[in-house]
Order: sequence, then structure tokens, then C-alpha cells
Amino acid sequence: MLPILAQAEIPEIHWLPLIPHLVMAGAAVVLLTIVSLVGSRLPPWFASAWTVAAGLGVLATAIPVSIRVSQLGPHSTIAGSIGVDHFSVFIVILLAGTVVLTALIADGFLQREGLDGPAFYVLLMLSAAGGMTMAVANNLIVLFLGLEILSLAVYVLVAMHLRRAESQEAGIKYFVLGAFASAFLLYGIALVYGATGSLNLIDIENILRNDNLGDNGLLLAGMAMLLVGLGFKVAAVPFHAWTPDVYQGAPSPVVSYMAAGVKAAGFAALLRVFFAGFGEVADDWQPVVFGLAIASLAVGSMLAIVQTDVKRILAYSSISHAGFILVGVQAATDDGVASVLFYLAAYAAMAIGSFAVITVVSGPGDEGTGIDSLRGLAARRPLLAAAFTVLLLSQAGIPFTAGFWAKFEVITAAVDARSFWLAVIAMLAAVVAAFLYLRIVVAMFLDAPEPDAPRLRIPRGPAVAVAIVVLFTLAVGVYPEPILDLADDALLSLRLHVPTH
Amino acid sequence: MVTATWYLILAAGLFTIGAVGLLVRRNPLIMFMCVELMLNAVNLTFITFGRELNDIGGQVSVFFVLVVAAAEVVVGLAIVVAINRRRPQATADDLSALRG
Amino acid sequence: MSAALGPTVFGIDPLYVGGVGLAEVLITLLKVGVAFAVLLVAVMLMIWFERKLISDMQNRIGPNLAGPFGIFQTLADGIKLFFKEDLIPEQSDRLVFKLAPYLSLVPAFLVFAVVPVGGDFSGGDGRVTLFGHETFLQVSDPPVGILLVLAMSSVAVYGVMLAGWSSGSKYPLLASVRASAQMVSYEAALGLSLAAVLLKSGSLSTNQIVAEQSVWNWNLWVTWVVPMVIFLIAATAELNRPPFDLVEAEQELVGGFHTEYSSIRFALFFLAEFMNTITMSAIIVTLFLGGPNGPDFTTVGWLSGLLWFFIKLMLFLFAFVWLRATLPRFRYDQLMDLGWKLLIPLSLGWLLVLASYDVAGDRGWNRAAAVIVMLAIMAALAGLLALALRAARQRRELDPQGGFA
Amino acid sequence: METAVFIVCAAIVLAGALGVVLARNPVHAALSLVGTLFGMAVLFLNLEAHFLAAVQIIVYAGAIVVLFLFVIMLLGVDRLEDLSVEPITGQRTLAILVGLGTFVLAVAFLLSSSIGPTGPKILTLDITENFDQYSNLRQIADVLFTDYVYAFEATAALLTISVVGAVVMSRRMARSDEAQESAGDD
Amino acid sequence: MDGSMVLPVIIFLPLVGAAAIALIAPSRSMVLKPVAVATSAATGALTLWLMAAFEAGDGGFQFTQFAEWIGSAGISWHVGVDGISLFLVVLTGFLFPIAIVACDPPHDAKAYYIWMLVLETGCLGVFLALDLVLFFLFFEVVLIPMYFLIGKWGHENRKYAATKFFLFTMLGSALMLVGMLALALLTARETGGAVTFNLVELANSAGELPTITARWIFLSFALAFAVKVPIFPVHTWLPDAHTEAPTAGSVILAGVLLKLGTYGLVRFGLYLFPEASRYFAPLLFTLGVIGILYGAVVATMQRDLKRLVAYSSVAHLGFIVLGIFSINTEGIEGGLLQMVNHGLSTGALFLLVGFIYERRHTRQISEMIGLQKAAPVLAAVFTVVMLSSVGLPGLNGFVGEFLILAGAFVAHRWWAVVAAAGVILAALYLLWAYQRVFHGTPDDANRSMPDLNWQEKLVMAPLVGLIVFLGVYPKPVIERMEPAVNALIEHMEEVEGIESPTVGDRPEGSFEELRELKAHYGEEEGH
Repeated sequence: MLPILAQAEIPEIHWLPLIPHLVMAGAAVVLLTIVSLVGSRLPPWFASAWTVAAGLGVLATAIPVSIRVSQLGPHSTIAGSIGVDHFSVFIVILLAGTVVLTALIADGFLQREGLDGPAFYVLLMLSAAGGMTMAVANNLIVLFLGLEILSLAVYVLVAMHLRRAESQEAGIKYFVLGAFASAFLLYGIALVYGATGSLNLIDIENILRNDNLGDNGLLLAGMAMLLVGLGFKVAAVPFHAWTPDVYQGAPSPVVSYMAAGVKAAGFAALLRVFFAGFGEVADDWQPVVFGLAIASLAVGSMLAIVQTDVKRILAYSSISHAGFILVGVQAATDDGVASVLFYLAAYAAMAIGSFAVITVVSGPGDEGTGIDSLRGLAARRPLLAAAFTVLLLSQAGIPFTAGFWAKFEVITAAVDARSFWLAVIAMLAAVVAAFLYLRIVVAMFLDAPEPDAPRLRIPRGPAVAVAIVVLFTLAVGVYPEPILDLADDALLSLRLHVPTH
Repeated sequence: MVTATWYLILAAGLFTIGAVGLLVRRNPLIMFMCVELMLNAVNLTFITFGRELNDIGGQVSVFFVLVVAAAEVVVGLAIVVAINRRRPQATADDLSALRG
Repeated sequence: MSAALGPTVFGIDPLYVGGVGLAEVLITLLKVGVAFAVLLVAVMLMIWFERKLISDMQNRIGPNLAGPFGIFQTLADGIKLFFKEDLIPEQSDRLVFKLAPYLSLVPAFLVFAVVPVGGDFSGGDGRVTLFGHETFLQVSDPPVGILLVLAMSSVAVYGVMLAGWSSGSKYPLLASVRASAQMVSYEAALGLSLAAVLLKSGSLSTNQIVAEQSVWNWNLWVTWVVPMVIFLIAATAELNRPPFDLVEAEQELVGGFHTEYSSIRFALFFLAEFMNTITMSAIIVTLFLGGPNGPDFTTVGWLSGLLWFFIKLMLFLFAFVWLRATLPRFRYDQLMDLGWKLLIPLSLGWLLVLASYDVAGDRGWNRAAAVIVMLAIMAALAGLLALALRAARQRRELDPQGGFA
Repeated sequence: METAVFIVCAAIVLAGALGVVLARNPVHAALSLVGTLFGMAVLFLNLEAHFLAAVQIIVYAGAIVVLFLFVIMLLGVDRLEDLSVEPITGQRTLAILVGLGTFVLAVAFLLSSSIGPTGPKILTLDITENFDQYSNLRQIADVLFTDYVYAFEATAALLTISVVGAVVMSRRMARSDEAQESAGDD
Repeated sequence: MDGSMVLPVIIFLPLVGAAAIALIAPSRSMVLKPVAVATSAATGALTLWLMAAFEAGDGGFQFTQFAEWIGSAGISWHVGVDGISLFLVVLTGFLFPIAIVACDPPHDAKAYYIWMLVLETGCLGVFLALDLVLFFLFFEVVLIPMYFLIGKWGHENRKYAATKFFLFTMLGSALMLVGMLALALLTARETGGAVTFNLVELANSAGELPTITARWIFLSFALAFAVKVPIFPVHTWLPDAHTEAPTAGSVILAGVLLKLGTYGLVRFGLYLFPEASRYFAPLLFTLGVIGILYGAVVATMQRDLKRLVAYSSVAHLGFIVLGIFSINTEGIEGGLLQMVNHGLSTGALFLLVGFIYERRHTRQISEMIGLQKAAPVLAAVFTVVMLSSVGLPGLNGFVGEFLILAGAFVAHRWWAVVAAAGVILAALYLLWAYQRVFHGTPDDANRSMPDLNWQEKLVMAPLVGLIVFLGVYPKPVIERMEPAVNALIEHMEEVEGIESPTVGDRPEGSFEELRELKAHYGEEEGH
């Protein structure tokens, strides 16, 4: 009998594009090892610094990957299951940045709350590795695994504040609904597999191009289920029910990661599947995404108004932002994809910054997230209030912030795809949403602080993180061209894979 | 003779039962079990399609689904245990601190 | 849909290759019947054997009244249990309470179905000719036979668990939780040590595994002994036999998970326990000692196989009894430590060493060097593990409530 | 033969599933789930997925449901749930209606559509010609360690997460905190 | 100074000042105001230089500066000034130092001055931008400083007013953004060229769009500007915002910010959508007239002096809209002139009301009586400014209103007649208010009210001077405006392919003729 290993035909593996993933996941495992060996002797900031270093390492290793893509063009590896293109590089960089910033924010937070430090960072990095997998996945099963890695870690992160009942409640809610959604996603994958005979997105696209499967019931049902599953991850209405509760209950740094990282990964997967895989049958899914976008915009903006908890407000606003991004997805054009990527980058910065501020303001126990706790922040901590204001205005889409260009790009894509009414509705929703950001600004600047408000301590980590995102927001607001170019490059490669089997 | 459609319809039925169960039951543990039902339906679908398509990919997918199911259950039960330690005998209805 | 699927549902046997007629069905039924009967009788003898042996080792006589050497003692006990009143505790969950014994018993029977008890493996795959039809001397040879063993041993947990729970009583519940934790834990070590065998034989079919081992070239040597030791220990734990019989630690738990059981239901548990011992021994023989393989010393080809199998089986049954007679019971934390901190890492490491040996062979490297390097790596990892364990212990002492880090 | 097996197993599967949904006692629900899983495993055999049938039992019945039972027993949450109370009026009816609608729709889709083009990989071996090799195990392994090797490696991350997660979640708070918390809860 | 650099300097000088103020240490708060005044005064001086250096006979853009900004999206840094924007720039440069000098913030002086200067940058940017996106950016960014000025330094109801102001204006501009993108993208698609937001290029290809499309897009622009102007019925934010804003805020709001809307209507409405403008002119015209009458009637009924002035703004801006949508040289010129006049007179009125409020801490007309006795100088200045607002011949208001009515008379004779009634109503409510506040015998509270101090006099002097000067000798302004307005009219005619009526040769039946013209377009659309 032949030796077992000799029988398998090992597929060609390009190692370079995998290095960022290996760095991220490897850093998590090494951290786990180090902590279990010498945990008690490490300084408290060690895990955070390690995570920041890992994130920066991913950023550094993403550069050669990007160069390689520029030279070779987009290609895939490991039997076509991994797509190497600028799109994935963009998302990888975004996720790495998110990890770095979240680690900075979490540093002071975990010490304040007395939570398990290293575990938090390990889960964070592993989750990000899952998100990166989603971004590169050219195979539906790989994509699903990436999604699960991402989600499972986040379920734990959400629930890990053991002293807060809200945290665990959020965790179980997120978990149950998340598992429900992944079941739908999986069923969708199975149906698509049945309809096309393949799990590989490149193959699926080829099949759809050659055979007219646009009216195949299996394919339609499969796409619908995939949309349910991914719509859940990106918190699109009507799959948004978890968002406010989870955002409110989860530890604030986790929320910043969820809003930025999880959403980005979710949209990356959405684009990969629907734009790269099902691009040929865009007519079938566009109307549905249109509906999701409108519903998300409307519900997100409207329901936010009646909330009194800042985290809840921002949760609804994240739903509204998801609606905006879906406007770009709905366009189903290259411009649309670029606009989505740009929006994701801009939103990541704003969301991380906003939740960083909330992390600082909420105080011991992570309890002070009511809008009252922000009252008079301008008088207590002018710089923090100013930074938060910049981020909120960016979320509202005020010029000279990154948020403006994000909306600009998305609306451009929609108008270019002749979805005028969608664009109008989106902008109207933006105005409604602006109201709720103003409520927060009003509380910070126009209300007097409570007389017995404790003095806020701003740890160094969150301060650095907020400074970075505010600078990013303003810099991109004034000169968005570099990021725009990156996003434009990223879209070009998405559909031009050279399959290597 | 049993055709693939029979299996697929059985899977669809199982999936529906799981989904409905998850929506109507309030005990988190039973909700998890309903998720498992749904995943099983998916597995059956995968295997049926795999055989119809004469492709091993369906079975390999099921393998991954099993791994995911196991990992999910571990995490989910860990959360349930943590909740129960604080508040014994909680059902989904008792978890209502988060409202808005 | 292809039509030729029917027979493969339950197993694969050269018997079915030419199609299934009445003769094939009858032969199959015969094999099932024989296996069933043999097992029942074997259990009876095993109980007697164990009692007798232990009493010998403890310098007492043991059963000696019923039949010659007390050989019918078990039968007498069985009849007595059968006619006793069947008690069901008031607090119990009646349905589950009644179901549990069968959940224990059925898997024990099923496992035996995949054990090749005989056959001519000298050069062939153990086919024998029965009534003019070629077949195996095992009830079924599914392509994933050894997984069936694992599956059934994991299903066996249910019997224990549900029996304890459904009794509606405190001690059985504790015992069953303990037992199921133990069984689930040791299943990992069991599976990993088994993987070493699979690596060498390249098949999950029990028949193939036996066929891969020739007369003397048993997996015991091929896998360098360690996996078998691990398997044996893990199997003992899996069987809840001494020294791992914490399930029925009388001092702590009255009578274990079946405290509330009486009469025939109790007998079923008892039956399952000993049947499991026998089948597990048979599995070890199959996996590591070449099953029916052995030098042919009879004229009838397949008879020597049967004999060899029986001899090897007795060896292990004796070993199990011996263990029970000599070793004191483990403490619960010792048990868990042994499983998680020693057996699992060791079996995993051993698997990797074996794999590196194979890979080195395939690639044309120096095998010895590969193994030495692998062992060095293993040693380093073991050192790290030891360090981590020490750190964890220190932390536990500092903060008894904390988790890790 | 296949038809008979299918009908029996389908009945078991559906009965088990209904048992999960309708059982008032979590332990009974878990047992029903086991029933479904066994039915499933046999259906897998019917579809020639031997390996998965075994794995289904080992992983699902042997690990997952055991874990469920473990938690149920450990936490003592095996009290009966009162199913007669509907938390949100009409929720159940609605859920059932939606479920039925989905099911009918799904069946309609299934019946109306064709299965896609067949893939290049050979799955079915003829038992009469390939007696020794009659197992798709080798093919699964082949694909698992080549085409799906990334996914396979990724499961490592998944398992690490579940271990770390379980440890994190089962960490106990310092005793003083706990006392404080429970006092606050009451 | 290099001609092309002057505009960026004008735009960003206040921002530099704001940055400088931000860096001043809290201990040296006494230098805050001098720095702010100096910066805004320097900017004002630059705008005056700009006016002097402006080539009067040229109807095109001068001092233009162009640079690629976001090449991939066709967005550029493109600024320039022509006769239409020139005086609005000068007005901005003029009013800001006055407003800053005139009023001191009660608290948080540093933030106050920063926001004021940022606001100035925004306003100047709006008037000077020649790229649609650039314009939009400035147009939107103006909201933020104004929001904070109203919200932080305003009166009792300030939070409500600030939020209302912000949301109303943002609502309009949100739709404008969609329209703007549609314009650029669809034009690019029609012409086959690259996407550009350059105003001049878009105007040159203005005829390319299908008529219906252009009309929709025009509507989106018009709505944004209508909110900003504000045109009835989207004016409701204005009384609240004006009333609640601090004095300087009201001055800037009335003097400069409202002009963003009317300026936008001219620059982006008429210039980019000639056909659509003419198509919708009757609508806007009508709304303008309604605004005149409504503003006047409601103003008559106000008890709050500041609110009264605010409503008078609604009426005045109705006039401006009326002028613009007459779409002839006289009307547009009158509208432009009236923008400046309104900025001066209403700005001055708000200042005066603010002075009174500082002394009396009330804005209720009923609580003031006989102020003339106590503060004669104040009363005198108030009289001049009020009469300017009424449109008394010899003061600046008259010239603008006359031109508007002349233009409107040609376009829609009967509406012009109705609008003229608005002038009479304006006289009615302002004089009545004057009578109630300044005449009569002062009670104790009012008797001791101090008169204007030297600082306030200094502030009012240039305003009064300009009011008189422009009323007597508006030629320098008109001669600079006229070429640009003519160029605009010509551009519109060129795009539409018609000859539009002018005052001279169209004495009778202009209504019918316009209808014919419209019928003519209709035919053109047909093929």
C-alpha cells in the first residue's frame, strides 16, 4: 500500500498572501502560550502591546502582498479557495487597524473592570483572523468558517463581562440569533451548492455566466438565505433585532470592534458572495438589497431618536450606516464596491472612536452609558468632547470629515446606477440620523455637567486611539484621494480572478 | 424509489421545525437544540446534493458543519452556565435588562 | 439514484457482492445469532472468572456452590435478579428510568459486530467459506468500522448518565455526572491512541486493520507499544473498571449511578458492564495484537484464528481482573489529571512521532534523525507544558477563585 | 430496501425534531434530539456517507448532546417549562405560520428547480468492482487535505476559540464581588 | 499680491485666525477679541482690495484659481469671483468685523471667536467656490459654527432653535447632494466626457441633459436654497433661529447666511438650469410674493421686537426671490443689490435690537416705551435703518426694491403690483413698531436706559454711512454687477436658444409671449 501522504496531490500554495493571516492567528496562540507560562510575571499592558504589535505586523505584511497583487494581478491559491487581490488586502488592513485600535482602547478598560486581559486579546485576534478569512474566501465553506471564527469569538467577548448581567444577556441573545442566522447562511450555501454544483465562487460565477440559472428556484432560495445570514452579521433590517441589546450590553471596547471589524468583515463577505459570485444574476438580488437598504435606513434612523442610552443610539445609527453601505452594494457596480470599501474604512474610524469615548466616559462597571453621563462633557474634558464631536459629525456626514466622503461616494454609486430614489431616501435618513448625533452634541456642549460628576480619568491607550481616528477622520475629510484610490484599486480585482486549480 | 427530492423535502421540514422551535421556545438550551436541528437539516441537504452531483464537496462541507456545531455548542453552553451561575433558572423571558 | 445501494447500508461483506438472496440473509442471521449467544455466555463466564480469580488472589475461595467450581453462580444470580420485584423510585422520570439500561446494553452488543473473531488472514483478508459462500467471521465490516466502536462507546455514556439523572436521587446523579465526565474525557485519549493504528494500517475497517497485521507483525510493535498502553488505560477508564471505578465509589456514592435500580434492570447494567469489558478486550486484540493472526497450528485454517483470538482475549480479560485486584482507586482529580495532562498529550505526541517517521520515509530523509528531532521537539513541548502546569498551580494557590491569567 | 429505510428514518427524524420542540423537559428534548441524530446517521448511510454517519454519532450524540445533558444536570435546569403561557401574544401562531409558509415555499422551490451541473470528482464507487476500496473516506481525506486545507486549518482557530471562551466564561468572580452581586440582584 | 492667491487667502485667513485663537492660553483671554477683530478686519480689508482691483467691465470670473483636488472623482479646488458674488464677499468681509466688535460673548469667549471666524471662512468659501462639491462643502460646513453659536450663546430656547436650524438646512442640502451628483454623472454620461463638478464646464454643457431630468435636479437644488433663503413655506426655522441667536449670530444669519440661498439660486439655479429655472419661475415667483405678504402680515402681529425683524427678513427675501425669478437684467440686478442692502439694514436692525436687549433684557415691544427720550442717538440710527428697510427713496433699500419691481413688472405684471403692496405693509409694521417703542412717555424702567456708547456708535457709523451712500449713489455697485448679470442672461438664452424679453422692447402682453415661448420649448423637447 502506498504511504498515505504520497497519495494526495497537494495544491499549489502561495505562502506570501497567507502570512498576514498566520501572523494574526499565530500571535493569538503565542500570546496564549506566553501567558500560560509566565502570565503572572507580565506587566498589565503586555497583552495589549502584544496585540498592537501583531496588528502592526499584519499591516506590515499586507504591503508585500499588495505589491505582489500589483505585479501578478489578482489570483487565487490553495485550489482556488483563497482569493488574493486588493479587495482582500484592503479588508485585511482595515481589520488589522481595527484590532490595533481596539487593543489600545481595551487596555485601560480591562484593568478598570478587572477582567481577563489576555483572553480578551486572544479572542480579539482570533476573531480578526476569522474576519480576514472571510475577506479572502473564494469558497463558501471557507467563508462560513471565517464567519464562525469571527462570530464565536465575539459571542464570548460580548458576554465576558462577568460582573454585568447585561453583558451575559447580550451574549446569549447574540449567540442564539447568531446561530440562527448561521444556520440560514449554511442552508443557503447548501442550496447554492445544489443549484450550481460548486462551492467555489469563481466556479459559480463561471457557471452562472454560461448557464442561465437566473430563474432556478434553488439558486434564488439559496441567495435569499445567504442574504439573511450575512444581513444578520451586518445588522441590516429586518435582521437587526439583536443590535441595540448587544451593543448596549457588551463591553464598550468590544462594541467598537463589532461596529468596525465585524461589520467590515460581513460586508466583505457580502460583496464577495453577491458581487463576485452572483454578479451575473444581479438583477435577482438587487431589488432585495434595495429593500434591505431602505428598511435599514428608515428603522435605524427613526428608532434611534427615542433612545436614551448612547450605546443604543449608536447601535441604531450603525444599523442606519449599514443601510447606507447597502445602498452601495445595491448599485452592483464597481463604483458601488469601491464606495462600500471607502465607507467601511470611514465608518470603522468613526465607530471605534465613538465607542472609545464611551469606554472612557462610562466609568467603572461600564454603566454610565446613558446620555446623561455625557452631560457637560465639554466643560469637564474639552478635548475629549471635541474629538467625540468630530466623530459624530463625521457620522452625520458633515463636510471635511471622512463621513462626508463616505456618503458622497455611496450616493454617487447609487446615482450612477440610476437609483435616484434610493439616494434621496438615504440622504433623508442621514438628516434624521443627524438629529440624534446632535442630541449627543447638545448634551456635551449645551448642557451643564452634573455637579457631582466624578473627574474622568483618560487612560493613555484610548487617548491615543481617539487621537488616531480623529486625525484620520479629518485628514481623509480634507484629502480623501489616497483612500479613494485604494478602494478603487480594490474593486478592479474582485472579479478578475485567474483560477488556479 | 426514493429520489433526492424526498431527502431535500425532509431536510426542509426539519429545518422548518428547528426554526419554528427556536422562535417559540424560551429555554436557551432548547433553543440551542433547535439550532442543532437546523444544522442537521443542512447536513442532510449537503449530502444529498453531494450524491446527486457526484461530488465529494458536499460531504466535506458536512464535516466542517459538524466542527462548527461542536464549537458553537461549547461557547453557547459556557454562556448559559455563566448566566445560570448569576441567576439560576433563567429563561429567555427573564433576560430583559436590555430594553429600549 | 443508483439501485445498488441497499446492501451497503449496514455493512460490507464479500457475502453481498453477488447480490442478496435468501442464503445470504440466512447466513447473516446465523452470524448475528451466534455472536449474540456467544456474548451472553461469555459474560456469564466472565463474571465467574473474575470472581474466582479475585478470590484466588485474595486467598479466599470464591463462588463454589453452584455447579462445578461454582461456574453456575452467575446464572443463579441472574435468575434471582430476574424474579425480584421491579422498583421504580417515586421521584424518578419513569420513561428515562426504564430506557437507560437498554441504552447501556445495546451499544455493548453492537460493538462486537465489527470484531473479526477469526478467519484466515495469512496473506488474505480473512475470508472463509461458509455453506459455499465467502464471508468474514464478523457480523459486519463497515468501511468505518473502528469509528463505530468509538461511536458506540460514546453512546454508552447515555446509559450511565440518564440512569443517574432519572433516578431522581442525589448520589446517582453525582455519580453519573462524574462518570460521564470521565468517559468523555478518556474518549479523547482513546481516539488519539487509536489514530496511531489508523496511521499505520491506512483503513478504518476492522477487517483491513487485522489484515494489515501479519502473523507476528502486530500493531503493538509497529506503533512502538506506547499507543497500546494508552489505549489500555483509557479503555479501563472508559469501562469504569478499577482503578477508575469512581462511578460506583461505594464510600462516596453509595452504589453509583445504579443505586436506585433493582431486579432485571440492574442485571442489564451489570450485563452491559461485563459485556463492555469483553468487547473492549476484543477491540484491543483486533487493533494491537493482530486479532486472529498467529502461527497456524491446526489443519482447519480458520480454527487457528479463532483460537489465537480467544487466547489473546483471555490475556486481556485476565489483565483487567488483575488490575482490579491490585490497584487502589484513583482520586477524581488524579483521574482527570492523568487523562488530560498525560495521556492526551502523550498520545498526540506519539502520533506525530510516528507520522514524522513515515514522512521521513516517503521523502527519503534519514528516519532515525527525523524521529530524534521529533522526540526532541516533543520533549521541549512537554517541558513547556510542565512549566505551564506549574504556573497554573501557583496561580491557583494565589487566587483560588481566578481563571487563567 | 432504501425506501423502507428512508421512511422509517424520516419518521424517526421528524418525531425526534417535534420532540425537541414540544418536550416540556429539557432532558426529554435532548433525548429526542438523539433520536433525530440517529435517524440522520442512518439516512447518511443510505446516502453512502459512511464516514459522516459515524462522525455524526461520535460528535453529535457522543459529544454535543452529552454536553447538553451535562449542563442540564449540572445547573439543575431540568424543571418543566410551562408551555401554555405564550410570552408574546400570537407569537407562536405567527412563528408556525411563517414556518409553514417557508416550508411550502421551500418545497415549491425544490420541486420546481433542477440540480446543478455535476462536478468532476468521483464519489460513487461500484461495490462489485472496488470491493477493497469501497469507501469514500479516502476521497474525503484527499479533498480535505488538498482543496479544503485552508478550511481544515481554520477549524483550529475555531476550536481554540471555544476552549478559551469556555474557560473565560466559566471563570468565577472574586467572592466578594459575587456576594455583592447577588445582594444587588435581590 | 499675486492675483490668483488672493481668494484662498481671503477664505482661509479667518481660519488661521481661529487656529491662532485656539492656541492662546486661557490666562491671556484679554487678547482673544483683538486677535479676532484683527483677523476679520484684515479679511474685510482684503475684500475691499478685491473690489477695488475688480475689473468692472468684465462679466466673467476673475482672480480664479484652479487645482486638482480629488482627481478620480472630478472634484477640484476652483475659486473665482464675478460681479454676482463680489459684493456678497465684500458684505461678508464688512459685516463680520462689525458683528465681532459690536457684541461680546457672555461666556466661553475663546470658543465663540473661533466659531465666528470659522463661520466667516465658510461663508466666504460658499461665495467664492466654483466647483459644485467645494461649494457644497462650504455650504454644509457653515451649519456647524452657526449651530454652536445659536446653541451655546443664544437665548432661552436656544437648543430647540439650533437643532431646528441645523436639521432644516441639512434636509435641503441632503437632497441637493443627490441632485448635484446626478447632474455631474448624467452630464458626463450625456457628453461622454469625464465626470466633473466644475461649475463652468457644467454650465457650458447645461443644455445636454434631458429636460425632465434637468427639472428634477433643479428642484433638488431649489429646495436646498429655498430652505436657506428661506422661501415660504420652509421658512419656519428662521424666526426661531433669529430670535434665539446671540446678537452677532442674528446679524450674520440675516446679513450673510440667508444670502447663501439667494446666491445659490442665481449661481446654481439660473446658471446651470436655464430652462428649468424658467419653467419653475412662476412657482418661485409666486412663493416669493406669498413670502412678502406673509412676512409682512405676521411681522405686524409680533410682540417680540427681534421676531418682528426676523419676519421682516422673510418679506425682504421674498422680494429678492421675486427679482431673481423675473429672469431679466433689472430683476436679477435688483435682487443682488437687495441682498447687499438687506444685509446692511437688517444686520443693523438686529444690532440695534441687541443693544436694546443688553440694556433692557427684554425684547417685548410692550415693555418698551419712549426710548427716544432716553436714547436719542439710538432712536435716530434706528430711524435711518428702519427707513432703509422700508425702502424710502434716498436710502439703499429703495434702489433694490425699485429694480426688482421693475423687473418683476415686465415678467409678471400683476404679481409685481401685489408685491408692491408688501412695501406698504413693511412701512406699516416697522413704523408702528417704531412708534410703540420709541414714542410716548417712558416709564421708570425705560427712562434710565443709557444711549449708545462710543463703541456702538463706531459700529453703527459705517453701516449708516453705507445705507445712505448706496441709496444716493449705487452706481459703483451696479456697474460691477451688470456685466456679470448680462453674461448670465446671455448664457441662459444661449443654452435655451431664445431671446428673452427686456424692459425696453416688451411693453405689452409679456405674459402671452412667455407662454408662446414655453410652447416653443415644448416643441423642441418633442424631437
